[in-house]
Amino acid sequence: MSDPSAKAAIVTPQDSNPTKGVMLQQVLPFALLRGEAIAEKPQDLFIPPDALEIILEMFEGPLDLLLYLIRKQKFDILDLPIAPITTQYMTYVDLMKDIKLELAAEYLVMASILAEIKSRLLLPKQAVEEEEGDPRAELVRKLQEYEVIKNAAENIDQLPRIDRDSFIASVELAENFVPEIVNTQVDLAELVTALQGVIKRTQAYEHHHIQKESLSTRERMAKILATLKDADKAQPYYNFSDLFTIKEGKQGVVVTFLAVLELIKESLITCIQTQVYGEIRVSLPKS
Amino acid sequence: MVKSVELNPEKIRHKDIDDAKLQRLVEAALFIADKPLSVQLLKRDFLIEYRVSNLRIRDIINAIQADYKGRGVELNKVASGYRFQTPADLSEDLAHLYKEKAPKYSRAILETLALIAYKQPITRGEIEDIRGVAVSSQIIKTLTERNWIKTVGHKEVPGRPVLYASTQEFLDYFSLTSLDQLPALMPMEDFNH
Amino acid sequence: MVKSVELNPEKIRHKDIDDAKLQRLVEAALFIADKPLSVQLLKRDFLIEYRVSNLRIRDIINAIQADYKGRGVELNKVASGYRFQTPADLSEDLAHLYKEKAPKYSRAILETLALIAYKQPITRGEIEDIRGVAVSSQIIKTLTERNWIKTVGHKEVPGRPVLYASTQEFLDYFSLTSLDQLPALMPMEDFNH
Repeated sequence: MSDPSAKAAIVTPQDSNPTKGVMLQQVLPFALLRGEAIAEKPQDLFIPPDALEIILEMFEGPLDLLLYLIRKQKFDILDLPIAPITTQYMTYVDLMKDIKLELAAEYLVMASILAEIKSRLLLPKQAVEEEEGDPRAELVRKLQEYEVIKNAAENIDQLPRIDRDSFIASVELAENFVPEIVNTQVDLAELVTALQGVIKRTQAYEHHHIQKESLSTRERMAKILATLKDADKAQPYYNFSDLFTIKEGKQGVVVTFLAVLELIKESLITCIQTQVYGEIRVSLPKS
Repeated sequence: MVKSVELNPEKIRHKDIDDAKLQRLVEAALFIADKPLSVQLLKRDFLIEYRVSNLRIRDIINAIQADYKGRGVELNKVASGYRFQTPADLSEDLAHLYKEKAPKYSRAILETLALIAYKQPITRGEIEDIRGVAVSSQIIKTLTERNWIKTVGHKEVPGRPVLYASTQEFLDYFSLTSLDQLPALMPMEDFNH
Repeated sequence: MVKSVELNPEKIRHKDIDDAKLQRLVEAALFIADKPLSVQLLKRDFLIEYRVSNLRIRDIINAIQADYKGRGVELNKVASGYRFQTPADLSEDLAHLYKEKAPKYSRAILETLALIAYKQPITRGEIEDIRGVAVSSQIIKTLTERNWIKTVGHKEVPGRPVLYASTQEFLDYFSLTSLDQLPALMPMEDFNH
């Protein structure tokens, strides 16, 4: 059915504006219908001379097709000549059916709307107008509304676009760049579970308890060691009495004292008394 | 060595920064970000340690914009913030290398997009009514995947159809700052009968 | 519009371009390219229509490099060409944009941390004795970098091993005011002996 010579005249789909269909000279067949070339243009019908199937596929629906017919023939949309428009519309629909184009149902709905308007216009004018005004009103409004959107879509297509009309600048990060690391969250319960795991593995169930006091002592031990470590450079020792903070009260003094004893026992610190009843100097052991 | 930069609350907004350094930092941030940056985003993501006002950031942005006038890239404001992009007059020289990157959109997609942009919020049924044809699911999918449209609720009519609206990414893509920058709709003549 | 520039031979290197435009074009090309651009690549991909010498392109690149000295981005030469990069001194401030989640802590890390917290001061050897396996340097490094453990001295035994203790940050992180707020463990071996 499709003649290669006709195909050659096809408007490419990208060039999607059907109004660009150029009127060709009589030499070429104006359309192909049932394999036969139609050389003559029907009197009241405007059909672009390009391959019909392609053109027809370009319409976005019945409103688009109607608008095309109206604009092409410079009909006044506000005074729509229903009779010729209906005839032409039906010709198109028939053509679409003939070339077995998959015809959207909307085209047939529109055909019946047009037929209905046409028949109502045939009624005596007065009767019609008294009842519900001009029967074309609704169709005209729809056509206008669609035309506004069709036009808006064309405008959007013309807006500057990224990667077509403008390109986004970007730069690389410096070689020394390191992303921020979001630290792993740890739950106190995880810590306890971990320790209990260790305990189980040691398989030594001597029922010792970690007591608050002993923990405090161990904490104080660490604190004293840290203090002595800092002191080490400026002054090689700390006075025993300086390790105590009076504000902590009796309990604090006891904890510190126990810590010092434990540290001595574990050989983590050394205590030197240079004279009897003199200040005891506490320091980290000399290596 | 990977440095772990754990921001504790004390480190937030505690440092002073002079204009010269601030300008360098904002400029760098705008260039490395993979999306337009608003004043808020700049402050939240890049300047978290510094004590800076929105007004000062805006002044710095203006200074950068002035600096880049007439150069190979310019700092533009789009819907979701500021970004560096090439000026329109260079596009022809730059485009041929990237032509395949810019997809073409069918009339069906553009008309659906236009309806959503201009008439939002709008249902699929309303779009079909105006266009006079069914809107395929593929069109909605394409527009949604491009992040140009989003659902913003349901219309309280039988069936509670989804309502669509346009997104900031839609405006960004077309280099618009807001919906009112869309081309004006053509005026409709009155059908006076 | 995208021009499909199937460049016919006549269009190659037939146009003149002034220095100002050339500089803008080279600058734009360097900013939008997704890889470093050499003089040859610039000439082939972005300047094909223009009559320009390599020497002139190099001069323009030098001019751009000078322009961007001390700004938020700089033009650097790398092995395969030139590319814009953020200056090294801004990296720390820019780090906030890209966040990476550190991997979850292994059981080995948690056990080591727990032993240091409950049994401080403690040596690595003591931890290994209790756990029955070696403690890798990586574990100690991770906990030290996190500022959860610190060294508080040496144990006076052969080899003078380092003694570890927990830090104030450790307490802060777990919202504890002192170590005795750590949950008491029920049956617990005295690991000291």
